[in-house]
Amino acid sequence: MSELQPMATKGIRGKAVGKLLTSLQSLWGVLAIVLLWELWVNLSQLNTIVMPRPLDVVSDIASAPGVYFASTAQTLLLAVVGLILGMIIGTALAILTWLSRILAGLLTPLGLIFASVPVVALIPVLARIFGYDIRTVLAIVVIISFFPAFVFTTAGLRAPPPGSDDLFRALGAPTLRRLWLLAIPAAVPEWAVALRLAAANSILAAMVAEFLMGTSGLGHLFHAARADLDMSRALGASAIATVISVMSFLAASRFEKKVRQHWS
Amino acid sequence: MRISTLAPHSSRSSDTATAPSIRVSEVTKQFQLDDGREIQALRDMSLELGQSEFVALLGPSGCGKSTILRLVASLESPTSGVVEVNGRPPAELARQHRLGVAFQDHALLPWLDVAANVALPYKVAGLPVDVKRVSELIRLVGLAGFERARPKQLSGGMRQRVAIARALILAPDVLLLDEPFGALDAVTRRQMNIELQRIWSEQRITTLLVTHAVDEALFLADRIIVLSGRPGRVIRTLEVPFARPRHADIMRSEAFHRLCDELTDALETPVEETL
Amino acid sequence: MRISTLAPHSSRSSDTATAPSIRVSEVTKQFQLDDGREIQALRDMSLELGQSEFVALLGPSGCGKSTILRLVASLESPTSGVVEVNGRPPAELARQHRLGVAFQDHALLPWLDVAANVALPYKVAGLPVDVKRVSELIRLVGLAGFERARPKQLSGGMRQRVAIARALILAPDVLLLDEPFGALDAVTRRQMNIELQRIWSEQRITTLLVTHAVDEALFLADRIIVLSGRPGRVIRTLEVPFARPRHADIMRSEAFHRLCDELTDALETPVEETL
Amino acid sequence: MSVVLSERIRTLLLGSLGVGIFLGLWEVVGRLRLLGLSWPPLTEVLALLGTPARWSLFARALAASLEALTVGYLIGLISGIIAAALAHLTPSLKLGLDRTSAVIHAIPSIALAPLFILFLGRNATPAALAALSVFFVSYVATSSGLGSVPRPLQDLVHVLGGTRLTQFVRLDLPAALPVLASGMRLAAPAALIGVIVGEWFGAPRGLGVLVINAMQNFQIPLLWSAVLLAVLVSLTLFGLLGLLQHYVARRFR
Amino acid sequence: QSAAKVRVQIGWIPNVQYAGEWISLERDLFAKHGVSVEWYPGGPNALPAPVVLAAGKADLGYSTWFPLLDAVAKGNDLVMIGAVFPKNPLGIISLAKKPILKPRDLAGAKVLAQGPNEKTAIDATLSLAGLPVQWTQVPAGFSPEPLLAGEGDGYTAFGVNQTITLEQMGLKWGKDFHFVSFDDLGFRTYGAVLMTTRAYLDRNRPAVVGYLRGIIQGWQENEKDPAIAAHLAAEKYGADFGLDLKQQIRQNELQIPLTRYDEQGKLRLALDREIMSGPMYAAARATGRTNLPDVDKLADFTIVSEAHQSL
Ligand SMILES: Nc1ncnc2c1ncn2[C@@H]1O[C@H](COP(=O)(O)OP(=O)(O)OP(=O)(O)O)[C@@H](O)[C@H]1O
Ligand SMILES: Nc1ncnc2c1ncn2[C@@H]1O[C@H](COP(=O)(O)OP(=O)(O)OP(=O)(O)O)[C@@H](O)[C@H]1O
Ligand SMILES: O=C([O-])O
Ligand SMILES: [Mg+2]
Ligand SMILES: [Mg+2]
Repeated sequence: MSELQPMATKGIRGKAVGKLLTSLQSLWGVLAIVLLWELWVNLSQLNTIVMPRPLDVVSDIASAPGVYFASTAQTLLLAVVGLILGMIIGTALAILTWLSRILAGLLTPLGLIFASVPVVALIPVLARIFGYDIRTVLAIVVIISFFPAFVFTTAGLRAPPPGSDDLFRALGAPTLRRLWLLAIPAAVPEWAVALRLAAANSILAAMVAEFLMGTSGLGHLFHAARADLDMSRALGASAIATVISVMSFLAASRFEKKVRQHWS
Repeated sequence: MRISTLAPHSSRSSDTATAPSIRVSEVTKQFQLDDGREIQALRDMSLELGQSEFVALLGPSGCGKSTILRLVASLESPTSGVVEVNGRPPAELARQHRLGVAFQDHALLPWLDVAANVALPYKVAGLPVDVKRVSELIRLVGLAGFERARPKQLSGGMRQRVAIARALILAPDVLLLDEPFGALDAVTRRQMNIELQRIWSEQRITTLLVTHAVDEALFLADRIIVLSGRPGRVIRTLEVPFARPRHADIMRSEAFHRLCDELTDALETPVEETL
Repeated sequence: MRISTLAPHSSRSSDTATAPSIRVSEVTKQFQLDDGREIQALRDMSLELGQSEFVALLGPSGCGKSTILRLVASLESPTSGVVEVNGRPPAELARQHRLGVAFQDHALLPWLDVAANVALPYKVAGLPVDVKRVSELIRLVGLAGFERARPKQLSGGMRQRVAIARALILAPDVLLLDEPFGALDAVTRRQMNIELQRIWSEQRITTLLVTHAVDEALFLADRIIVLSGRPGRVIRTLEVPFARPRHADIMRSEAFHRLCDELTDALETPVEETL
Repeated sequence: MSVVLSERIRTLLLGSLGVGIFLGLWEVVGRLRLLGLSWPPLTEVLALLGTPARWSLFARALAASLEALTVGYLIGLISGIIAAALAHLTPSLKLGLDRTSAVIHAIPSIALAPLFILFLGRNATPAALAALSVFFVSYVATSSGLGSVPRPLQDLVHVLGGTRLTQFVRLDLPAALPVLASGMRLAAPAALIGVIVGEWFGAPRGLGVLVINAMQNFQIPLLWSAVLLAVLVSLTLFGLLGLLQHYVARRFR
Repeated sequence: QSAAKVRVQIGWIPNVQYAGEWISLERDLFAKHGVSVEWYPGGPNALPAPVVLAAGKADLGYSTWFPLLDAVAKGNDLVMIGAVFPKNPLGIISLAKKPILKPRDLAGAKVLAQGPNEKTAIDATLSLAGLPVQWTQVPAGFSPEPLLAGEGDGYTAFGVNQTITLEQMGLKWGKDFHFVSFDDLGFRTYGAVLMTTRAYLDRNRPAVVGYLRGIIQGWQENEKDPAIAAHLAAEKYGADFGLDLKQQIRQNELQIPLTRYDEQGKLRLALDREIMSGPMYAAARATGRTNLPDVDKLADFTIVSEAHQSL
């Protein structure tokens, strides 16, 4: 309290300055990157088809908000739907393996194998299977989100707090109640880690997939702009994906932190 | 609010005729360590608890006290020998939700608050939660006002008390307590002893208590069993002579102090540990 | 092997003239909880320890005993009031590696084995490890043979004993012990008490001990300070009348039992806790 | 003894059965052309991989990707650890470094790859992208590991008169190792993805080069062979680093 | 006298499409003309040559024609100096039961098309033919399977690539399937356009001429035996790309007629001012490109003839 008081008495201007300072403290790295970019383009006299300046990118976004919005909406939708589906399927499968030792035996090594697969490298293969459209993009995002959900939820279900497993056995808990009252709640923090990993990656995976074989969305916008040597637009699409990805990451991190606080 | 107002658990009244007794007969228990070596925790251990008897186990660290409790709770099975509760395998008792346990690690669920932790056995048994009984037991263990607190916000002693309330909530037929008061300060411990004494006197739950405190065992138990170092064997049995109901004052009596010293002597073994 | 063969720590002999005394003067300590509420752990607390004095602190859970130790260890600073060790800020003592502590949670480094944990203070102080002294202290706390074991392979009581050995390894000027024997069974605890007594008698380290066990306090301390519930205030001070060296037998004497009962009375306060 | 053993055998059997079923399904789907020409039978892919005439092609691709992977992995790992240590020792830098690493991680690799090709060269790009992925994972893992030292241990070193550096060396670093080891494991597939995407943008050789060209030229068995090799590389690293993780977790927790 | 070093960015992976390059390199034809060539592979996602030139990372480059136009429109001082394919091999494959051979066949058709460039080409082809721009794009990759499965009437492809895939699947060209190039449909472009920067050309004209001499000779040699360059591509210059030798031989057979200028009465690689300012500029306008530079600013028509003179 005593440490907070001087801050409060500084009033609105003090607050504003404080806010500026905190955001500077967190954003200096990003500012430095943008500044270096600007300096570098200026000093090496780079052509816009090679590398535009940061301001060119911003003004391109401002000049065609409709185009950006449509692509962003499309990619975001795919990323979100894919993320949700992937998390649901991964979680459900983890629960199934918890329930059945046979299923667990069958699926755990496969899960490990697939968790180590560089999924993005599979996009060309998956495109052949699902088709060259948003179904494949969706499939990629689902798979990208599925693996962490499966791996982390499986681990979480199997790590209840010390002693609680014995407690439930002594209390005579039937399997389903042990699942519902113990294993699932115990898995929530690990599940949140999976969400954090998947949330940041889903939009990026969607974009790579759209880039390679999509017909719409930010990845396609990037692809088409590059084909037209319109680097401002290509980087504009990337910048939007970056912002969304960072925001998802931060939001998911905050969620995870909250869960951890509540769960410890 | 006294515990006497707590209605006995519904499933109980019909079972009075079959109230259990515990029989551990010629039990040997070996554990295998990761490196393949075997540890014999118990050898040819036999003990019996009659209906509604309160027995305390005393013994040096590592002599197998917790193992006995875990055998009765059906959490371990004996390498050889038999464990029965009321003539049936102990797993049946657990399955019927008629067992109350409070173990060394309190095993509270960190995501539940105090009230929900105490109410957990209802949920596990698929019974509706008796909210009134939950709050009465919380008050009884001195935690009124902490219903909404979560385990990490409690001190170690407070957590143990939550575990005790949880062990009692379903008015079980058999109560297994493993060092339930280890983390409490002397005063709180004594008060908890007094409360437990009163609850037990009213419900006469068959109880097996592991403790390191000689005075606690003397104050609470009908019978005290002293075990040797590992592998645990019974080296002494003491019928506690104090009449019930027992008042806290007996702990200051000459006889009490004398029995204390006597049991302490029986326990005395070298401190040196070996692998 | 007896502790008397242990050479006092080199840095000490020159300091004998300035052997410290502890002064806690009018100290108030407030903590802020996450939700903004304030907790007053200590209010206007004063106490003093003379050179080479052994003082035990008794008091109900949450009354601020650990907080006092943490203030003396410079792990907290008082909200108001002064804490001094030998007339200097307590942080200086820590910086000079002249402080020995064993806290409630034994705080062993999980990746070091028993010997390395005990030897840690040497490393932190940048001194060469006295291997012989390390193994002597390990034997003293009854853990010979466990030098290579890592903390997770030890029982709770064994871990506490490692922490005690570590607290003593540099032959500190001031020893702060917070419930050092809480996880031990009665017998081991008594034996550890006897060892600590002997070590102390030989080195006369100024010692502040927090304990829940009245008999332990009586057996070990020159003076016992009883604190009230939170915020902690001194409600009783007892000069322990037993002459040193004390033999374990005194614990069975009439006088001992009487003082025990008396201190227990002084401690008696309602178990009810409030936020 | 026998209980433990039979449990292990059971797990092994079920696991092999699971993998076997998967491989069998792959073969059947390929034989019956259930997913079209794009999904060849496993035996066809293995046959191509087993063709001695193709071995030098696969060997060169594998060597190029592995070299990029190793270089990128090591650079990313070391810089991630250094950055996390810096953030840990200089709290005023921490928030900014956290954000910056998150942002760097969030820049789509398809946007970075062309730039890297131009300014780092086509040979260095796969390693550079791998390094970025690994940097992020190891930064996050090391940071959380360094911050995971329980308060009582910190207090202990303080009371013993330890300096900030003592605390870092004796406490923070060892405590961070288990988390770092799991991070290192997760970083392996991430690094391989970086290498492959980097190779897609004009590298002279590598598994990613094979993948993208086989895709464009409808060389289906070649495409699957390259993917299978990539998966094997990833799986091997994942497994080896899993052993490391296991060892570190046992040793330092 | 040491050879002038020329850095060349090719427009695709090092396959037989650059047959002239490989033969010249293999037979030291460049060295004979005083240049030493360092070449860089392109590929599906690689940077287009105009960007590499603008960044100063190459001296000469091959790409399709529109990126060059776009780069010049953005103020880059690039010059076009030649083209390997006077007729672009990009076109449409269709099946016998519903062939696409004329622009009118495209109207209202369902076409499997890979990306934005292919879409633009079809739009422009229809509008150049005065037809309504009405057709359905079905997204596709590089597999002809959807065409065979009837998911579209046509499939955008290279006459020297996917056609071979169909042949390998046992289909007969002209009987089971047809191919028509966009050029034949009236959408004229060059393929594999050779370019450099004006500044480089001004300072290093002899080197550029030397390179052209080497490459022209290489392509001439290629006419004699399509297998030679195919072997070089699959086994040496493109050895890391997993090329299929038989496919490369067939591709070279198919592409050789497309690289012939003598059919049009022109020198190999030579640009045609009339075709550029006429049908090609019309095609560019049909794609929506408006800011087209003067043909003589865009292209240097003198270099290829200079190269041929002393051969
Ligand atoms: N799961 C196990 N695996 C291996 N050894 C075990 C296991 N459980 C118990 N033991 C060993 O069996 C012996 C008895 O253990 P137990 O926990 O019953 O002792 P205890 O009497 O309860 O001791 P304490 O008073 O310290 O709680 C110990 O030596 C212990 O190391
Ligand atoms: N860091 C902290 N933040 C908030 N409150 C604290 C903190 N440390 C101690 N307290 C509070 O201060 C009071 C005194 O705590 P302290 O740990 O000193 O008690 P104690 O006497 O040692 O109790 P015990 O016998 O249970 O160990 C308690 O109410 C505790 O909740
Ligand atoms: O882009 C071409 O070089 O054809
Ligand atoms: Mg035990
Ligand atoms: Mg305390």
